[in-house]
Amino acid sequence: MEMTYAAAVRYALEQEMERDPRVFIMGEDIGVYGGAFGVTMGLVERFGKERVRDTPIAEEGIVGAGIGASLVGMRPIVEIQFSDFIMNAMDQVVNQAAKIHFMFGGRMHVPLVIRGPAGAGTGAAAQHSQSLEAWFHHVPGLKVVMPATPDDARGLLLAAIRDPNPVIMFEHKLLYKMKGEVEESGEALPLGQARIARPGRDATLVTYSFMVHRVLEAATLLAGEGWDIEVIDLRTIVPMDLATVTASVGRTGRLAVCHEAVGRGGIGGEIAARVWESEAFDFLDAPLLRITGLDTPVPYSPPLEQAFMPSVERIHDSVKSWLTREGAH
Amino acid sequence: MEMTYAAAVRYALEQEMERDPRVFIMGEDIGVYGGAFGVTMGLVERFGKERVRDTPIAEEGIVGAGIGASLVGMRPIVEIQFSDFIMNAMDQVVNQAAKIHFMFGGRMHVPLVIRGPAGAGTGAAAQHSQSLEAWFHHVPGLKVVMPATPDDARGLLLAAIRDPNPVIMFEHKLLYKMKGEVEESGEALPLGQARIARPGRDATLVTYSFMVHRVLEAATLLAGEGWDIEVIDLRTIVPMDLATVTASVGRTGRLAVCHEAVGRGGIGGEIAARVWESEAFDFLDAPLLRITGLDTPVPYSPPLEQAFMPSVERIHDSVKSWLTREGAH
Amino acid sequence: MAKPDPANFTEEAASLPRALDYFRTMWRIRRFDETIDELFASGQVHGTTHLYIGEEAVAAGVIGELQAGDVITSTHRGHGHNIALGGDIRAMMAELLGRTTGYCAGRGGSMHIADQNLGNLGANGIVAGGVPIAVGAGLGFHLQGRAQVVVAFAGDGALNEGGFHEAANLAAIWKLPVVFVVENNQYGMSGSVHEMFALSHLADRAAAYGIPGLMVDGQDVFAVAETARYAILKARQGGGPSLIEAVTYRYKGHSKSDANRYRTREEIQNWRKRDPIERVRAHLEGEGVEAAALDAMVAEVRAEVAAALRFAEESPWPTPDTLLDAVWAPAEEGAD
Amino acid sequence: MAKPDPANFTEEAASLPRALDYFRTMWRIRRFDETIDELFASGQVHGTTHLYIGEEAVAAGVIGELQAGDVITSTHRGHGHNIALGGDIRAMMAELLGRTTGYCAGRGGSMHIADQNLGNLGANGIVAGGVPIAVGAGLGFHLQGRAQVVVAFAGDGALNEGGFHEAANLAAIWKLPVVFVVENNQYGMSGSVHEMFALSHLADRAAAYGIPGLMVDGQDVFAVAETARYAILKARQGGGPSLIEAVTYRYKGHSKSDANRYRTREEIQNWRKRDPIERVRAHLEGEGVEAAALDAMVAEVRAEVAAALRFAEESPWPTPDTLLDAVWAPAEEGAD
Ligand SMILES: Cc1ncc(C[n+]2csc(CCOP(=O)(O)OP(=O)(O)O)c2C)c(N)n1
Ligand SMILES: Cc1ncc(C[n+]2csc(CCOP(=O)(O)OP(=O)(O)O)c2C)c(N)n1
Ligand SMILES: [Mg+2]
Ligand SMILES: [Mg+2]
Repeated sequence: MEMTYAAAVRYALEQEMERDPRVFIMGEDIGVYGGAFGVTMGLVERFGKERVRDTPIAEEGIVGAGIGASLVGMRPIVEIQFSDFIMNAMDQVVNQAAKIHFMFGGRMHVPLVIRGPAGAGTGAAAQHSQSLEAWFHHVPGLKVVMPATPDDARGLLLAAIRDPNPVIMFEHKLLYKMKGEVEESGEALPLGQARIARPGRDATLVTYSFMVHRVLEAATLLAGEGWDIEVIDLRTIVPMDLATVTASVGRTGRLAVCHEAVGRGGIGGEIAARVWESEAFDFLDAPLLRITGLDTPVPYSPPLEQAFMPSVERIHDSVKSWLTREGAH
Repeated sequence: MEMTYAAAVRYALEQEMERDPRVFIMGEDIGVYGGAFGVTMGLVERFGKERVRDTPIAEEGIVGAGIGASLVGMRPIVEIQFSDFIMNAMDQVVNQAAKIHFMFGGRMHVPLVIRGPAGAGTGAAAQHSQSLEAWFHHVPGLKVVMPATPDDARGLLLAAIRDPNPVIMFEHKLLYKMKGEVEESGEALPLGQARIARPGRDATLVTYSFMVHRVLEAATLLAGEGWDIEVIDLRTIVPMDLATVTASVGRTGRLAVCHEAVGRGGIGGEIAARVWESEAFDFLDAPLLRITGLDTPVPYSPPLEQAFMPSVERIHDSVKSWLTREGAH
Repeated sequence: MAKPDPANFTEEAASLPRALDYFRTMWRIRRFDETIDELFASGQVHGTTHLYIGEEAVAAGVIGELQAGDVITSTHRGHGHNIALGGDIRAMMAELLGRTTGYCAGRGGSMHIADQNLGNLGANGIVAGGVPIAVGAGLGFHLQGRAQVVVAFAGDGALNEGGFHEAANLAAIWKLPVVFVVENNQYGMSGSVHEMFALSHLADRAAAYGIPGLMVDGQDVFAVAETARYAILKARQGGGPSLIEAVTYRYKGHSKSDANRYRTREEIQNWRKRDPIERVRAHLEGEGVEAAALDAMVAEVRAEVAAALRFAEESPWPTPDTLLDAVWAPAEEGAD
Repeated sequence: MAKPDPANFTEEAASLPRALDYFRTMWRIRRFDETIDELFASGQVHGTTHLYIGEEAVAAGVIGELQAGDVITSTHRGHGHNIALGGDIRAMMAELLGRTTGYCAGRGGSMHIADQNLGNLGANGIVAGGVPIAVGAGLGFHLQGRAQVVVAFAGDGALNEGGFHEAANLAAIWKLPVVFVVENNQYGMSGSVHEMFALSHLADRAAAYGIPGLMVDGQDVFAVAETARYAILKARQGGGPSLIEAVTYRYKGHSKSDANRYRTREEIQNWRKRDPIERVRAHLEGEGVEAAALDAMVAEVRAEVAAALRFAEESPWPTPDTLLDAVWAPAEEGAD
């Protein structure tokens, strides 16, 4: 069935709320308002105000409440209106949710989902446009999911809800209106399985979330110019499907990473380190290429914001001059 | 003058409070109690309760108050009792302090220092033992300082206080009692200048903070076995002195990184990526080696906590088997 | 109308010159935000914005009581505060249009417009984000021995954030010169104060900090001014912080993308009947000011805002080449 | 003494069997923490710990009013709560000694001892960290339609954390079955309540949330129990949350490394005169219980704690090989 990414998230929420009475959602303005991006539109009418719960503006309180509810047998989903606001709940996410299972000796577990919109491109400026996944992948005990397509959003969200661990799902704002075919089976997709979004021989370009689409566009342009890029969509950041990445780099000899998050300290570094640590090292033919958000806060004005985010053009040009410089042909 | 690391931090605070009436300190229990690790002992007696200000347990409030005071011309230093608690102030640190200069078009600046103890090794367990520098180096607008010696603590803290930008200084708990020679000049050390703590030819081992000492010990052992390791102490994480690192790797052909923070998503990845991106790539002879904290929360029991942290033995053994495997000799 | 001559402070808020000032300031705020509303509606501006229309008496009434050197922290709904401070509406408009001539050189947009030279320490995209900063400014003034006051503007929704709580307590125990002005416009986005508080009056929160809680009709600029005058004077004289709940209403949606599903048309209509600008106008006419004179003032404001829009539209777009340098304050800022 | 037979609920807190229960429980808490104190003093345990000595009546009095299925969240000063719940002191001691037989298999230590099977959802190293979790448990019970109650223990210092504030408001607006028990032991580490609050009574904070604020002498276990009984019953019957301020005192330093520079010896001595265990003992003797019988009980407790220590000392150390697996809850936990 074709639907938008936002509708696919909603579809997964509906399916799981139907199936499992323990599941409920809470967040700011998720009821009649339908959420800042309309993701939960209509859910309160269907499931009522108890299970689709509008909250005060109190991120630490509501994430903590999600943890507590999960500890007494519920399956809470907490929406963070813009994922930037997760900072206000950082202690509950990192010192509590992520550590409870380990710290208390494995007796308790926290089946909590935290989800919210991430990323730039809507003119929302520095405090409403961040991509913060790198922080959370540095925190043992948290899983991090960043689907790029409607069906991945559906299937990975189902997996997140059913997972016994806390899972954070970042949904890029620019994906919400994107359409795609969505499975109706109600089956989850496994966490930790990357997808080769485009096979290729000349270089491996690892990416995830919204950038998958820009990278694919750039790869098409490059294909017209004779460069055959393999594009890997990670889909989940934690657990990360490194095997798919290293196998690909073993074939192509070249690694590029593209993400929207600030380059310094982004996921790109971790992927690079893992590949360099792996057997793929022996096959490396070229310097690493990272195409990322600038090392700045996200600016507001359209030309600045566009420059902040990797564009199809920037991706294309960076890859092309990288491959040319390295004489890949 | 010889003094402990804790005394050197205190010495810098005293010097700068003497010199600059705009400087003041606030934090939990920093007055008569002297701070959880005794760093501020005696300061309230000398400078009074106004400038050595005990606060309620309210990290978000006091970091925000530091920002506000800096905006009206003060030079606040906020102590976070254990740096883990910075999570409670994450919004003020990241959405406010780091972004204000940029976001408001460069008119305002936030000369704020946030400092506090980091790291494991004291049996303080998962919520009191973290090394979180990787988060902050991913945030444009924040400088991050992690001195390994008393004089670096002194000189870099002076630089931090005099810097017009927000600077975070993490002080490893196990360093506080370490002694060393400290300059009396009152001169700051520059931010962003690494130090070759031990020159060597066979491999470059980049590290910082407490791990500098363990790495140096391991390097001494390795030297006895015929391996000559170059040890680089980064001293500041942001700005990072990459030139020193790449030049060294260009000479040795091998990069290892050691930090106590959790490996996944740690600084090691960023360093690896930068080296691989650089001209040093052409000289790389071996897979990357990362020696880091485990990908777990910090455990409590001594044998577990010791296993979490890179030990001299683990560093020694990892480097040795890495070099042996790669046939560096 | 910011920083009025201290002489004004002996004057009744309802005196003729001040009432005329309010009228102009409130109209400037309204006309500015109406223009922004049109720009968004016609898709000429990207991003989002939060309009102050309906709440003008709060900013005008409170800020009219400040003196030179006093400061405020503002919110995501901050245009009105900056205009009441006397902010340059050309630079505001240019910022909204993302131009180099904007207050933030296009880097900030609607939620980050602030004129620091006039004492605005920042609008804020984070609910309650400015409140601890305000308290810190108050602490700075205290440490400097300066008799300046800080006003922290915050919405009703902001009261439920932990940051508000922590900051309010700091101000209370240290008796800092801070006035918390809670703009209770009945909703935090869609969340009604009736659902988000188990209190009839938000001013009652003040009791938690041992500070006075004052309630005022936020649609009556004279009442707002009198209340603010009291709290500001108290703060200036070392009497510590107060919390003012100004009961008000926003006519427009929360932001540009609000279908108003959480409230009724009647509710909005009823509040419009208590329009704060109309009330000042009625007062002025009662005092004998000619309707024509007032209309002329409004026309002037309209022209001024239209000119600001033209200025903004004619201003150049920023280029990305300066972005990386813009992250760090240069070393000379650190010199003393 | 946890989860007493519901029959007890018709019984006066001061009835003989309950008073004997309190006496034993409070002694178990004290003797346990005295032993820990000795272990730290002699350097046998690493890390830090926060002793509950002097505050025993609060845990004993409140937790004695809970029923099976009720839950609590605890704090960094949490040994007493877990013992009052009926926790296994052998597993507690083993955890403090970092052994495999400890509650957390040695992974957590002093600040993370909690018996989930008895309803302890966690001690917490983060001040106020457990309070939002408690409220979430209350929300869970509410959604499940279960008539269970949650007690959130918190120190006086915790009241100034934003997390406490946010959570208390959630409980209030949703009328959740949560009782906030503020253990006002006069200090948050070194910060005196007189300096950290501009309030005479912390219970007054309750007004900010529109919930009842009750004050009780935390050195009088009977009074604590009566107050808790009221608040717990109210919560169980759908009457919503309350906040109880239990006024108490810690005899020992904040943690193992406290030179007590922020308070006087006299102050400590004066509080010791109001010792909560001595008061129960006096009550029991007044009721005709033989001193010898009480001494025997104490001796029993001492032996029990000593045995727990031996058990812990003889237990094996954990090995690091299981650490990586311990991070993630296994998939079967997710099955339904
Ligand atoms: C920490 C945080 N949470 C949520 C938001 C999203 N948000 C922006 S404004 C707003 C409502 C604020 O309500 P209130 O404080 O009453 O101010 P008003 O908009 O009514 O002026 C919300 C939820 C935010 N910007 N920051
Ligand atoms: C968020 C946070 N800030 C600071 C600390 C350090 N700390 C631990 S206990 C404590 C004092 C807590 O005081 P209170 O809540 O009154 O509890 P008490 O120790 O008196 O029982 C402090 C400051 C912490 N653990 N967590
Ligand atoms: Mg509002
Ligand atoms: Mg206390």
